Amino acid sequence: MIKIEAIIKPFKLDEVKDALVGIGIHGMTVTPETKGFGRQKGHVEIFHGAEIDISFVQKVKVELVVCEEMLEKALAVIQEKTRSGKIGDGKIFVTRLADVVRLRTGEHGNAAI
Amino acid sequence: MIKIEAIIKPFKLDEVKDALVGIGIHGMTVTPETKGFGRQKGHVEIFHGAEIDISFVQKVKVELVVCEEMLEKALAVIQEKTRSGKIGDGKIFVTRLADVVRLRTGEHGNAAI
Amino acid sequence: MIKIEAIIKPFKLDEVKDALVGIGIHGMTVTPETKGFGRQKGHVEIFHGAEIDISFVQKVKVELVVCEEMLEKALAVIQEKTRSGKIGDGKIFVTRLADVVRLRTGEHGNAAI
Amino acid sequence: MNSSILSVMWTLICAFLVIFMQAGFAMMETGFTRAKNAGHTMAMTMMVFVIAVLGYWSIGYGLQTGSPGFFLSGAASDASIIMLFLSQVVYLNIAATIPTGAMAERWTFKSFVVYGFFMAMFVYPLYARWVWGGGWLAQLGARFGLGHGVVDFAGSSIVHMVGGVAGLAGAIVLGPRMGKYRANGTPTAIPGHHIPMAVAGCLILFFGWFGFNAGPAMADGGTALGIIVVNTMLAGAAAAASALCYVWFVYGKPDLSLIANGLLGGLVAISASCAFVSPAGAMMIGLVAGVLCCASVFFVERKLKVDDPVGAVSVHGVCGAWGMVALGLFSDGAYGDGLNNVSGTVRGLFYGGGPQFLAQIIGVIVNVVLVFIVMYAFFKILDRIIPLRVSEEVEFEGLDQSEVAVTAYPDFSITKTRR
Amino acid sequence: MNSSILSVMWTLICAFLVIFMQAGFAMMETGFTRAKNAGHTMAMTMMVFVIAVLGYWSIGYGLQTGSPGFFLSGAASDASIIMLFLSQVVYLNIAATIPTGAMAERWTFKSFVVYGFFMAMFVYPLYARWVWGGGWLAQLGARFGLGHGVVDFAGSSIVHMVGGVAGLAGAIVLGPRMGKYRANGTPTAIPGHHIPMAVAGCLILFFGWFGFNAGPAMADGGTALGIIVVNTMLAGAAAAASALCYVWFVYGKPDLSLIANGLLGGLVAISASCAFVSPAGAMMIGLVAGVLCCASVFFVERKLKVDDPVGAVSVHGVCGAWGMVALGLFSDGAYGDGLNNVSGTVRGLFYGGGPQFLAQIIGVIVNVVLVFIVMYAFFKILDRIIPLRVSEEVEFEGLDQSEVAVTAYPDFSITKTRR
Amino acid sequence: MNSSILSVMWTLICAFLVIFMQAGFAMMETGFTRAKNAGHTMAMTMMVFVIAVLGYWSIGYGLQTGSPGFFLSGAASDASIIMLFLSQVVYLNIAATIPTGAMAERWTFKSFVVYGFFMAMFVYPLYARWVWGGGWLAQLGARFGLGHGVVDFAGSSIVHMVGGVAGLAGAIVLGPRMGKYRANGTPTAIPGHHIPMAVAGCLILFFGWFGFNAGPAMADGGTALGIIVVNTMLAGAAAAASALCYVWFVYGKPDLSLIANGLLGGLVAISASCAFVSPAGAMMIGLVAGVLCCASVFFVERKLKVDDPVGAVSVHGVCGAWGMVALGLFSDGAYGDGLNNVSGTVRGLFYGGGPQFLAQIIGVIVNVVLVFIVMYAFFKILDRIIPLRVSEEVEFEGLDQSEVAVTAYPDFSITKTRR
Ligand SMILES: Nc1ncnc2c1ncn2[C@@H]1O[C@H](COP(=O)(O)OP(=O)(O)O)[C@@H](O)[C@H]1O
Ligand SMILES: Nc1ncnc2c1ncn2[C@@H]1O[C@H](COP(=O)(O)OP(=O)(O)O)[C@@H](O)[C@H]1O
Ligand SMILES: Nc1ncnc2c1ncn2[C@@H]1O[C@H](COP(=O)(O)OP(=O)(O)O)[C@@H](O)[C@H]1O
Repeated sequence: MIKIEAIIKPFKLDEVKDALVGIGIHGMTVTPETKGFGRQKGHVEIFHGAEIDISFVQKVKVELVVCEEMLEKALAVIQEKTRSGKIGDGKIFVTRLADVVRLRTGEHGNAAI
Repeated sequence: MIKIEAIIKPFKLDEVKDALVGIGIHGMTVTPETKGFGRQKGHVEIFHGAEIDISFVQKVKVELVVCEEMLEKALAVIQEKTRSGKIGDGKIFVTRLADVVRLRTGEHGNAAI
Repeated sequence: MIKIEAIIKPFKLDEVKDALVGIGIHGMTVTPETKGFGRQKGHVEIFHGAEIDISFVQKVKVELVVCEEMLEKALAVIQEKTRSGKIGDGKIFVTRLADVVRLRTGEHGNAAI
Repeated sequence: MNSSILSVMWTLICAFLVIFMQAGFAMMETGFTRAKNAGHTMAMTMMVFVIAVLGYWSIGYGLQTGSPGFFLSGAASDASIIMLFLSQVVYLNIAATIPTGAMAERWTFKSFVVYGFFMAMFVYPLYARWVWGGGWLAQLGARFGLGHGVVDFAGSSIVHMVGGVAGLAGAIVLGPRMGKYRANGTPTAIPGHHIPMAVAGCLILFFGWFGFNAGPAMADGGTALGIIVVNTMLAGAAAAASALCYVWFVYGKPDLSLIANGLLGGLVAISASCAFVSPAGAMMIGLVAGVLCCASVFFVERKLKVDDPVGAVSVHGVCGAWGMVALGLFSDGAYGDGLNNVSGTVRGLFYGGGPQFLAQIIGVIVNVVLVFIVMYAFFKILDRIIPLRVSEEVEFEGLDQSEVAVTAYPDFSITKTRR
Repeated sequence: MNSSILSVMWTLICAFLVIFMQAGFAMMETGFTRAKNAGHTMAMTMMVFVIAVLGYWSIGYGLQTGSPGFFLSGAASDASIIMLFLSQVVYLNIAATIPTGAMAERWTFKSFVVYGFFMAMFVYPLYARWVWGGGWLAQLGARFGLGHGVVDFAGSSIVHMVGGVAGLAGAIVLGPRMGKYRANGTPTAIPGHHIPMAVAGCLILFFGWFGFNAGPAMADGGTALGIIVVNTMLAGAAAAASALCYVWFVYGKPDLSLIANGLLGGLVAISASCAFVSPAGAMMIGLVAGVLCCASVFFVERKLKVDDPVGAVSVHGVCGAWGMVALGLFSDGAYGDGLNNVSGTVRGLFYGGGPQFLAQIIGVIVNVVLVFIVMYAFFKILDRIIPLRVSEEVEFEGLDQSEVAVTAYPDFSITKTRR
Repeated sequence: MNSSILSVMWTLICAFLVIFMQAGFAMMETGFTRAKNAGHTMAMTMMVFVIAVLGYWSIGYGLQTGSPGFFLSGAASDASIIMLFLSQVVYLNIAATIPTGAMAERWTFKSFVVYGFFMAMFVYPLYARWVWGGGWLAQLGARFGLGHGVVDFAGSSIVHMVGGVAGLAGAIVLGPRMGKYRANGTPTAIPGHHIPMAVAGCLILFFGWFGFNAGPAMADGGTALGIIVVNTMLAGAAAAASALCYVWFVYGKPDLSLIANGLLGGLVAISASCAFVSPAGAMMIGLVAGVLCCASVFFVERKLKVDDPVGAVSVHGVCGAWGMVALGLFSDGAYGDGLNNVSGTVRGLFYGGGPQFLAQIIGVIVNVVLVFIVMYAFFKILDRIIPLRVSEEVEFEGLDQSEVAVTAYPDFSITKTRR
């Protein structure tokens, strides 16, 4: 069981979601209010005549837990849908999970994904 | 050290929290603005005479870090409090942590939980 | 590749961020709307003449992925900037990652951090 | 163009201001309830006006006046009917709005609609007829020597008590919102979701109140106009100040939501007597109202265990009653000659007018008993036909989507964890 | 001090109320659009007033009246010019505001500014001159026996149709917001971000509308004042009620956003005829307007595939047209003697006034054709010089930062995932 | 019923409109400050009215007029006292509100309350007496031949400069909000949290301003009513337009928050001279005010390093001073015959009235010097007794819970990371 955590641009979310569903991903968790910086460094906005540094850029965090076999496919799909080649495209973190439980049934492990 | 990440229905939060405190859990982190879909697929709302697909359902993410020994107990409690048997009950992800640090004291590992 | 997840007081965020950038951290993800409790237990507020228990304290979650070598340095910096010795300072969780992908380039592993 | 057109203009301007109070109520009530019910509360406060107008136009006005009859038929030709209709319908509308605050966050929209028509067609017209329409309460003076009979210049009882008492009945029948009372019976606060909106609403109400109180002033040529406005202003300010001091004293901080209640309580209280008392009297009436309002909020919530999200029962019911009584205490004999066919001006107890005081007490008691019984029975019966209360699930999710098909804040993340 | 000062006072008070409608439009439109564009929508609704005043002062007023000329030169000495300017500029301003709703969330601020001047300088003055300025549409009666010529008491066509039709042209040229139509052509809803603000805006509009409709009432000494106000109130209420029933019937729930539209549609519809019809007539006009407005929203969105975020085309354009026609149906002959130099009162079809009905139809057709062609051409040409539409990226990010240099809600987290 | 009742009605209506400005200030100031302080800002803008009324009623009015004395005793019988009290207290209230904007987001509620009483009891009455009460500044004309003495029709100096200068003194004593200035001394923006609320507040202020400026117009029978209203409208529009152009020029985008400031600046500037200048003059005054206001915002923030969250010092202080001077430049001799016991109309420098110009300059200087010294000293001394500034922790957490016991938006997630 693998958790894929992708930090992407908000306006890519719908596309990524649809593509993932398309390859058979059955669940996903999104944290819309996420901010970050990477090579993309924030920007300057203006209000009432003064500048303000916005050091964090709005992002969205998508978490999906998949079985080992889906990992490559899922990564590929996310990359395909988000890659523009410009900074700010985002990042993926992959973690191995110890267990998954489906609360509705009490199933554990791969069966619960 | 184990991190339990539970994605549950918002209105179960208070109950789950109280139950976990009841078995001696001393800390918890919650991300209230979480959305997701699993078998439960979103729904349709109406505004100004047109339909809108809400593809993500409001959820709440509860993270708690516990020592190995508490894992089973905590999982059991969460399951008990959230299980209605209907889709949308939620999911738990379990990860093994490499370390925990309590910032106040600088303690590491199990002592820091 | 290591993920450092720090739950800290909101008003420490800017300082922590600047310090981390100072030691060469190139990326960071923040979830501002995080709540939690640890030894610090919430508090009571008043509205319209009645009390209300606020059981979760506002926190901010900072996630940064670093290579193995940076771990100690990063932990030290975060501790230094957040430690006041009072409860509520926060906590750090450390997880080992299986992989990192930079979406812009498709790089994997340490190169992608 | 003559004095009559001037009087028409003034009545219209004041009526407009009272209509604008609708926006004030809408914002105040919505701000003091939760985000998940914001659309529903707004919908009620908007539609109550619509319903009140239709109900009063069709049946209520005819019942109240007994004249031409229903649907304003034949009215177009008679300007005085039109003007009386206008000045009454805006008052009625405020009365009908008040219970939407006390019953907010759990009331089904369907049963609310029925309530609105009932209020506009029967309840308001009945009591208004007794006091303003020369009915038996107004005649207590001429017939039984009780001063000028029950006197209520701008509606402390006719508008506010009717609304406040109806709200009390409704809130009792509905029961408290889930999570309002802890297992041990103590109340918890359920904070309003948008305090700035609520306060802005209060300020709009303050503005509109000048129209509310000064509207009837042209009946005798406007001699009391200035004093009415000053009294309104002073009573509102005094009440806010005394509420501020009271809560600061009780728990060490000014609680903005209670101060806002207090302010409105002062305005409610002065409505009955604004033309009859001196500025110093208005100040006293306001000071008492501010404290009374806060104390009543505590009493209703802690002792009666009635859940009134915005404090409507205390603001409108209790302070309305106080305003009626206060008229019987502070009227200084400067105004009201010939009122209700009793010669001489209106004097309260402190100015030698014991009988007037008695009349006011009777007015209050009749109002409370009548309105409470009628509305309690009405809500109980209605509940059998159309349940008043939404399901638990809807209450948790918020009434917006299921009752009025909107989400108040779709672009924002709303916390709903609170039960 | 005499009757003329009274008339000045009334005109001013009503003008103030109409100016206040600006706040109502601003809140209503902003509430019904998305959080990421809230600053931009507010900016348009605020600046349109500024632009309208400047454009009308410099050129528009002179063109409309043909008198002294531009920049109100020499006006200071002539109070009647000043008063006419005032009463017209506030109407113009409403007309110019309406398209900002239909074209919201994608319109460049630069081209909007140009639009504002064009509207204030040329379009409104032209049609207003034809109807209110004794132009050829007004003369259809005296010259061709079509009743009293085109009659529009308070602007159903001159203000609302001009705005609504211009908005339609603009929304067509702009095209729908991205994501509004699915691949298969069916519309999705893009919910407004702050329903309480929108509803409060509607209530402010309701309040201001009394000034809007009653403003011209002093021309003949104010004899119709009361009936105008009652009719306005009844039509608004009836329209909200019929919209409520209609949507409840169509999809089982009252949809607050459509009810709000319906309410405004009723007010738009009664503006033309508020002085000419009976309360029962006003009720009928409102009932039809409420349903018509909702049905039109569906039609515009589903059949025309025009994206009108706040429903401005239906509320102002369609209900405005209905209001003009309704005057030709329901006018009961109680008012309007001598209007447009035609002796006798105004009578609609149902009261034996066929020719008046015809005049109204002509007025509607001329308005639609004229305004649509002029505005469509204007927008098409303007688009070549200053693109009307923001870039895709700006549209996704929201127009606030790039167009008006603000973030509407910097302390809140805003969802922008919706396309 | 006669001309005097007409005058009473007009004064009341205008006073109501000015009272309503309170809601405008509340929304504007709260919208331009941060979410975490929204309850506190609202509380100040609401309570300042309460405090002003009580302070002026008890002491201020007596000091200002020197007549009957305190607590409006004996006033009930004298309608003219009542009316003067009313028309003054609403102006005072605006003056007292202004500093709450300049000092927002860091001011302790306790010391604010003391400030409110001080302003209402002493500061406003003093300067108002000098100019409006026939004091020495008003007599500069009759005694020293400086035109008509210091002239201020509707309060550019008496209301706005008093408020703006007091706000400057207060903001200096308080110091900037934490995080406002970077280590290197350059300012950062601290964006307002609810731009739509702020803009809606501005529109309410625009509406109310017509009452503000037209309120004193009935003193001579209302001959200038129309021109006052047109001038107010034109100056506001011109100022918004010039501010728009200026900021667009300076940084390539219209900055809505500065445009809103500019708009208000134009209204402030025209208040003094609205009855004395031609529409073209009003236009010029507005155009200058818009640019001046923005430039002043930059100057105060960058050069003076004074942190004025809503721009109150620039809008009210600087544009108020400009308005006084502008009267001395643009008055065209069409109005003001006999004012301050000087025969002949008021003429500014451009119309041959050099001495009037001098009088205005003196008025401005006296105002700035007097108010600044008094208020600076007051705040410095008060700070010793009741600290003006909240603790660092409270400032970070927001003043809502600790100062006024509310959370403005409990159902929303608020970002507080910004220092
Ligand atoms: N090392 C990191 N740790 C945590 N989050 C990161 C890291 N690097 C990037 N991110 C997240 O990914 C988002 C996108 O990063 P981006 O600027 O595209 O990175 P890069 O330029 O390295 O590809 C950032 O806004 C941040 O939220
Ligand atoms: N595979 C998954 N990866 C990430 N999150 C998931 C996954 N499956 C479910 N979730 C999260 O759990 C929530 C509840 O899922 P639910 O519909 O109860 O799942 P199921 O029907 O599989 O039990 C979802 O809204 C989503 O946030
Ligand atoms: N065991 C835990 N699991 C998850 N989160 C925790 C845990 N303990 C603490 N936290 C998070 O860290 C925050 C700060 O905790 P704090 O009160 O400083 O803990 P402690 O007193 O143990 O040092 C909490 O608000 C919570 O969000």
